[in-house]
Order: sequence, then structure tokens, then C-alpha cells
Amino acid sequence: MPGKVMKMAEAIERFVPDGATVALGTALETLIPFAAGHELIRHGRRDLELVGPISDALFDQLIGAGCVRRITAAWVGNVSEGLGHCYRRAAEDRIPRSIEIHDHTNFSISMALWAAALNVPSLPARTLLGSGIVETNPNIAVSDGLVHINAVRPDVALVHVQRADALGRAHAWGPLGITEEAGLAAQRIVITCEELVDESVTLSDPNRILFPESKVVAVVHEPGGAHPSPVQGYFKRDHSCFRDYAAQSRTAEGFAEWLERWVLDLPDRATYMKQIDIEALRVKGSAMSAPANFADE
Amino acid sequence: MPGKVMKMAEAIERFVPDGATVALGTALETLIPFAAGHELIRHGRRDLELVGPISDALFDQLIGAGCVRRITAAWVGNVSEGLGHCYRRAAEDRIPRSIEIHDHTNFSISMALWAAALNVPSLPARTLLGSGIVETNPNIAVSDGLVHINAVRPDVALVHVQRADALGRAHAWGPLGITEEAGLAAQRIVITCEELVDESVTLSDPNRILFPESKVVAVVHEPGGAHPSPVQGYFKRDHSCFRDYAAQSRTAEGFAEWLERWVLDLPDRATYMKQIDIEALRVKGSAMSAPANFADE
Amino acid sequence: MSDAAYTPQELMVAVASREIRDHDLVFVGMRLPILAYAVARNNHAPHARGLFEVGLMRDRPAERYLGTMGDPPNVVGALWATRMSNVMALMAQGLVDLGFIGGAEVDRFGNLNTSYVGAPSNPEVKLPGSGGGADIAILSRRWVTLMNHERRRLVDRVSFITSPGYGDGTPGWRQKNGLLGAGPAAIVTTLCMFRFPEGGGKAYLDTIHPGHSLDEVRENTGWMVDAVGEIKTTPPPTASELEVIRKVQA
Amino acid sequence: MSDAAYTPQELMVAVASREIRDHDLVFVGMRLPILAYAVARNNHAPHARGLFEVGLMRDRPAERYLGTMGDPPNVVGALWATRMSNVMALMAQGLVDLGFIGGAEVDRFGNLNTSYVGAPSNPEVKLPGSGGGADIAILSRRWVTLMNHERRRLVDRVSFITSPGYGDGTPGWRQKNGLLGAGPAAIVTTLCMFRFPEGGGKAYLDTIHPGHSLDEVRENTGWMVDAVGEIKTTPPPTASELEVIRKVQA
Repeated sequence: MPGKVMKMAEAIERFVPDGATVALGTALETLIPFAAGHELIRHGRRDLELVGPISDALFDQLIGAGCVRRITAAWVGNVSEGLGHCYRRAAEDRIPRSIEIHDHTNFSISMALWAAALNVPSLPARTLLGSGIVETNPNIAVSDGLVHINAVRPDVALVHVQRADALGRAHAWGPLGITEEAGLAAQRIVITCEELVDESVTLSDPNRILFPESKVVAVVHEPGGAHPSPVQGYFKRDHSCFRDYAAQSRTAEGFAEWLERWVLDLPDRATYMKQIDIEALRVKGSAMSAPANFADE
Repeated sequence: MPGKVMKMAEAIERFVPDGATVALGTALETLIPFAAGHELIRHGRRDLELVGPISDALFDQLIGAGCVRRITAAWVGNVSEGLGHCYRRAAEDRIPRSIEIHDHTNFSISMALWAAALNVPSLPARTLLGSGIVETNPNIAVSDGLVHINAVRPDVALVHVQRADALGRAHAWGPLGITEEAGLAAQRIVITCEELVDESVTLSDPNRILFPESKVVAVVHEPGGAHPSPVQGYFKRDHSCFRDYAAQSRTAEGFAEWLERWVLDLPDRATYMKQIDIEALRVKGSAMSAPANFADE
Repeated sequence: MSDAAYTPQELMVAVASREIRDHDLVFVGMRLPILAYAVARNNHAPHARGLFEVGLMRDRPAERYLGTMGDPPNVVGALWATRMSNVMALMAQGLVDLGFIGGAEVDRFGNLNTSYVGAPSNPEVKLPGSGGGADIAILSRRWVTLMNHERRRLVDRVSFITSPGYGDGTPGWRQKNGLLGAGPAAIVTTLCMFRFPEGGGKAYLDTIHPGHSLDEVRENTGWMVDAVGEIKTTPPPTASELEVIRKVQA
Repeated sequence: MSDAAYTPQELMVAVASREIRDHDLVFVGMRLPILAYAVARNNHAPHARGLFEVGLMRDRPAERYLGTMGDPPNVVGALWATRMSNVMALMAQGLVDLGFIGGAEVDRFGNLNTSYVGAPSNPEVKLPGSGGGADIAILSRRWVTLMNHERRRLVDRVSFITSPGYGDGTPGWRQKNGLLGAGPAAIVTTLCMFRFPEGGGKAYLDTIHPGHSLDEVRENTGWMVDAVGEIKTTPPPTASELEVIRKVQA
């Protein structure tokens, strides 16, 4: 099998073209692939469709940077701070550009991805009855007392995990949101990880492997790649970073300064990491899972 | 919370009434709850509907013992040996009684349980097109170029796992087949386990917990309760036991002798365990999963 | 206990926590509901479980501060860490007893708008969206919303229904449209608590918080507030309720 | 190499293994296909992956004997231990290159019966059922069936189609009925190998195994066997193929 380990820049360059439908932030407030998202901005990607459940600031940043054509999500903002100012500017004033919005709920975006994973046109659900979302989203319809949610097929899923091996067998833990269906529904998966480990680690627990390796096209070793979102066992959430972003992004000018300072003026994530006090966020404790014996004789 | 730990006899007596729809053998050839199934026979349960994917001998035994009204499954037989002789006698000659058969495929029975878990009347799938099963199973229909598989709602799921705590947080590993959807779809879950452990073990790895504890009504500590099927890390498969069963069940008389010898004449599973050479099957090796750190600071 | 002894938010949390019954499975949202679950769990509802759409079930509050439901302390001691769709499946089976939903706007029929102010095609304000709100509003057995009491938030009719309450207020609207849950049980604001008639309809004033008046409520509410009989005063937070709130927030 | 040097089953396994291409994702069944995957993986298809409906993906054969695909040795070193529905989802996406299906009866259009001999309402023989067979027959890109060559097994038309091949044999039957995969590629028996015309239809004789004759095939086949041109002889198992088969069986 060809090696899949590469730098973030190469992974984004090769696997996320302009116009792509990209699933990211699939574990909700945790394991958000900020490093991968910032690389999309540095690469000047355009006309992307972003797919996710709730998005904690990263969607807002990609919208503000002008990368986004369409939002297919349940919620876009800043979870601990409230509104997404770039999202508002784009939706209300077409700044920096107009965006198309396909509203979902957390449940319906999950079902849309399961539909794609199962290769059916749509799946039925009990949610969304009586909600205006069935009128605004052209991919959701009501019939026979159920909603029918059309499949959403990402070209690529960007997923940050605690550890993965060189062939893309990824271990993630903590709440996983819609990560599994996003990966199964996607044409290909780009893994970014805190630790690049030997397959003796990943294969020791095949039940914790998230995805079929056959869908994983790239593995990027990017410690801290989810900052400021938390990573169970590795990093706490950087609440103040979200607070600062909310304040700075309130105006287009403030956002432009934020973008230069934290993305455009930096060559890569390693440089970004040097500019934050990561040690204050690092998890130092140890609360290890009880081992499971996979022996066969 | 009320304690859920009880003996097998009490769990079956209280939670699996005559006429119940029972999901079991949901991990296919592994973790088959033979001990629970044999207790159903000892309790003389009648008119059960058995729900599962493939069933390795246990469905055949329950059919032969006269417990079964309906089979809702993809395959009933003896995996390493072939046909299920009791199943044949019931379907062909109504011995010991006639049974109704709702044919499924492995994929379609999984979707039927997911439909129940999501509380929708049916789910669509790409399988079964062109198969005679869509004519024989009244709960499967073709329209718009897809099959629509009606929900199957078990009253109870009987699930054998490697370890569980007193409140029913269950850890299982190895291939899980349709265990997760069977438990979510079921009204209630009865857990039988190799090891009854403290919650410090189960809660150390919430990602490995199979089910919401709120659905688990009983926890039965029954070491070897899956024999002769294998349990990863605990027991190898007892191939000769399946071979002997195939030979003895070839005639109704032979099955009757087998049933007395291995079920009816035994008061409980502990006695059964004394009659087999379990040490020859016990896994002695150790191949521990790499731990995951769940620490939060 | 005087007004000064607690904040309006602390009162809202205490009032919300009283909606949680022992043994309830509670779909817990963010911020104030997390505090409300902690208060209930530590006082009158020791067996209440919390369910989080991120994919978690708990039988006790997290032991450290949560900025979001996905923060690492919420995973430590969790009973289940799974996929969102499994958590939603439980709610779709009618197994969630109570949910909490926040919102930017609520109307007299309990409908919430968290999507658009103005035309969706060209909105004056784009709000973040449903998140799991519409799922909770439709599928949980009953739910409660918490809101700062401002005339711009408590409106006669919302311009966009993200999370349906009782729709157009006609009796049986939810059943007619196939909504699984019974609908909103209460609107808890910084001034008062509204409830709804059996089977749905228009919100009525149930209790007014200590130190506030009917006139004040009416001035700050976008619909004609009916006062049925004598309006009771909301019981203030107890010492033990405040103790938990302040411990968890710290 | 003479007939005596290998068993009919060993020849079937060797022939089946040659259907596996390098880098294929193979939906592996039980018994002979497990051996066929091992032979291919150790010879011409070092990058072939195996997928098992029990919920496993592997990139090499198990290191110990398997009585069933769920046996513990099949989990050791697995690349993925998951739910059956996830494995089926990959196949429903058209990502499974080749599947193997066993059967009690196959007909000239490649349809398999593993359900009923005689009327389903009152069968002469109740067979175990589909298992994952129908799923593979409908969803995998191409598939192969292995069968002992007996007249009662190779029938003109099966009485019940469990796993569809080319249906009634009319061109485009699978596409017309919305079946995702291309259908059966071959029937491998103890006497010969049948293949199918492009786009489906009636099985034709491709090769006859060493030591067997066209007459013998015709005597033991329930349909009129067409012999198109000169019939080739099946290449016997190579030494390296036999070595793997015997190692894995031990």
C-alpha cells in the first residue's frame, strides 16, 4: 500500500480542490480540524460546500475568508460566545461574498450522511415536522407524515483524531457526533492526528478504528491541530481564544486582522503553535481505559 | 437505581414472556447467548419470534424444543456443519410445530432493526432487488427502484458480552454484527457476561459501552454462557460441539436425547459447564488493547 | 431572601431545574440547562440522567466547568460515549422526558426562531440555526425554553419557526402534523414563567418572579398577556439550589 | 501434475483465487472462499483486502484455522472491527470488487437458491436462507459461486431466486431491476468453470478441469451446455497455490 503520511499543505493541495463538498467539525465542539481549515484558507480555496452539525468558529472563519459557496449544517456560530459574525455578514450583506444556506438540524444532517453512506437517495425521519426548515432546504421534503432527507455526499471528510497509523487506521475517543457517517459517506478521508503511531497500537484495538482504511487518502501528523477545540486526553478547550475571536471578528476589519495574524501570515501550524501557550492547555493527567484482551488462544 | 444483577432463571422469568419477540445471536458466530437460550427452553417458553442475522445452532435448538412461532432472520442452520435439522423438520413436516418464516438478508434484518431504533415505519435499501425474498416476506416491499424494509421491534434483546457492571454498562469487542441496532431497537436488554466488573472498569472507556444503560433491565454473570460459540479473549469456538450437535439432531429422536442431556436434565449453566472440557477452550494468551487516555486535565 | 441575594439567571436556573423530575432522561443543552440539570440532580432528582447530542449520557453533572457539552470533563464518568444518531434515536423513540432549548425569539404559541429575522432569502439577521433545537422541540416528551425577557424576544408570532411549539395555536396542531412529543411545558424568562393550556395553545402567565409586576411583564412582552385569576409569585431559589449553581459555575 | 496430486476442492479454491485481482476489496464468505482469499493474497494479489459481513476488514488471512469468519483468529490483526451495517454500506456504495457466494442450487442464468426447494408455503426442503448471499449478489461489482457439480445442483431454472444472477436471462435484466452490481462472473464447480456473456445471459462452458470431459459435464448439468469452439482445460493448481491451501487448512 502506498504511504499516506504527508504534510498538511500537500494533503489539502491534493485532496481538497476548489468547489469541493467538505465535511468537517463532525464531532461538534471537540476534535475540530482547525489546522486543516486554516490550510484551506492559506491555499485560497474557493466555492467550497461545508458540511457539518454545529460548527464552533471554524465555519465562520472559512466563510469570512471567502472560501465558501454553500453551508449545509445545523448551526453556525461560536458555541460559547454566540453568533458567528462572518456568517451574519455573508448571509445579510454578502460580505465577502454571498453564500447559499441549506439548513439542517443535528439529527437531519446525520441522516443525510447516513443516506449517502447507504447509497440511497434519502432517509425518512420523525424530526423537522412543523419546522420552517422543510421549506427553506430544497433537500428536505415532507410526505406520509415523515420528513425525507436527501443524501449529502462529501467529496472529502477532514477528521482530527487522537492517534492514527501511517496507513490511516485512526483511533478517536470521547463523543463522536456524526464523524462515523461523515467518513463513510465521503469519497475520501483526510486524517489529522495528535500522534502518529505504529500499527501495533491501532490494530491492537480494531473496534476503536473509526474508518475503513480504504477511504483514507492522507494522514497528517499535526499535534495541536484541533486548537482551540479540546481533544480528550490531550488538550483542554481554549475558551479565551474563542472569546477573543468573537470580539475581533465583530467587524470585517477586525476579522481581516485576525485572519492575517493567525492564518495568512503564518507558513504552517507549527508556527501557529509557537504563538500560543499550549502548555497551559495540555492535559497532564492520566485516566487510561481498561484494556480489552483480543487474544485468540 | 435498582440493582440489575440476577440469576439467569430470574431474568428469563421476568423479562421474556411467552409470545415475545426476542433478538439473539446478533454478533453472528460469536458471543451467541446459548445459556440464555437454553434457559428459555427450560422455562418452556412458547410462541416466541426469534430475530437475528445468521444463527449458529441456537435458533435450531429453540425451534426443535418447540419454543418458536416465527423466525425473522437471514439464515438458520449450523454454520460450520450446514443445514439446521430442527429447522427443516419444523418447516417441512411441522415437527414439533409449524413455524412462520420471515426471510431476510443480513443487510435487510439490520435495516429492519435500525428502522425500529429510529422509530420510522421502514427504511429503504439497495439490496433484495430481484430476490424472491421480497415476495415471501410480507414486511419487505419494492417501490421506486428500492426495497423498503419494515421496522422489526424486539421486545427484548439477549446479548452476551465480555464484561458488564451491575447497572448494565456492557463492554463487548470483536465483530459486533447487528448487536448495536438490536439493542437500540429493543424495548429492553438482558445482558449476560463473562465478567461482572466494577463501574470503574466500564466507565473508564465509555466509547466501548454498547448500550444506553436505561434499556438494560438485567445483568446475568454467566461465565462460558456463549459456549460453544467463541468469545474474543476468553474462549475459542468448540467446533466439535457443533459437529456433534449436527449429527445428533439429524433425527427428532436424536435431538430429543440431545435436549435432555444438555438442557432439560440440567438445572442451570453452572452444571452444564462442569460437563464440558472448558479449559481446553479457554484463551490463555494476552493481547491487550492499547489504552486510551480519557483524562480531562 | 431578597432579590439582591441572587441574579435573574440564577432564578431562571432554579425554576428550570424544578421542571426536571426524578428518573427523567433529560436532553441537556448548553449554559443554563447544564446548571439546571446539576441543581435537579443534587436536590430533588437524584436519579435524573442527562443526554447530550454530542453523543453522551451521564448520571451526574461533570465535576469541572464546561464551556461546551463536548468539553473533556463531560466525558469523564460518562455512561455512554457514542454517535449523535444513537442519542437522537432514543429521543425519536419517545424516551427523552424533558428537553431544554434556547432561542432568540419565542412567540405566544411557544414556537422558537433561531434561524432568520426577516426573509430567509435576504435576512435582516442570520441566526446560527437549529442545532438540535428543532429535534428536541419535535421529539422530546416535553420541553422548556429559557430566555431574557425582552419585547423583541417574546413576540406575537415568530417570522420563522425553527423549533415548533404549538404552531398556529389551534388545538391538536402537533398531533395533526405528526409531531411526536407533547410540546413546550413552559417559557422561563428573567421576569416570569409562562405555561400552556393542556393540548397546546397560547402561553399564559403562571408565576411572576419576586420583585417584578404584571405591568412590567406586559410592557416587555410582544403579545397580550392574559392574567388568569390571581398571579402567584415564583418561589425564589433555595439556599441549596444557589449553592449548586455557584459551585458548578465556579 | 496429475489429478491425484490435488483434490477437486483444492482445484476449485485455486481457480476461485485467480478471480481475485490485486488491490481488490473482496467480500469473503466461509470455507473455500477463505482459502481462495489466502491463496490470492499470498500469490498474485498481495494488496487484496478481505471484508467479512460479521463486521471485519483484513489485509491478510488469519494466522490460525477458522471454523467461521467470526472465530477469534480472524479478529487478531484486523483493520476494522465494526457493525455489519457499515460493511454492507461499503458494498452498497459499489466499493466491493468481488464477492463469493455458496449455494445449494444455481441455474443457467446464475441465479442461486438457498431458501426453498418446492413451494415456500410448504417446502420439500427448507434451506438455511440468504445470509449475506443476496446482498453480495445484488451489490458487489462481480461475484463467483462455488459448487459441487451435481445435476440436482446445476439446474435449468431454480424454483426460488434467493440471490439473483441474471434473472430471466434477458439482456439488461439487472439494470432494468435496479441491481447495483454487474452480476456473476463465473460458476466454479468440481468439474469445470462456467462464465457468462457480457451483460448477462446464459452460462457457457469456459474450461474443463483436468481429467474430466465435456460429456461428463453435460451428464451432470441440468441445462443444455453449449460448447463454444474448442474448450480449454483448466490450469491445475500450482505448487505455490497448493502450499497455501494446505497450510491454511491445517
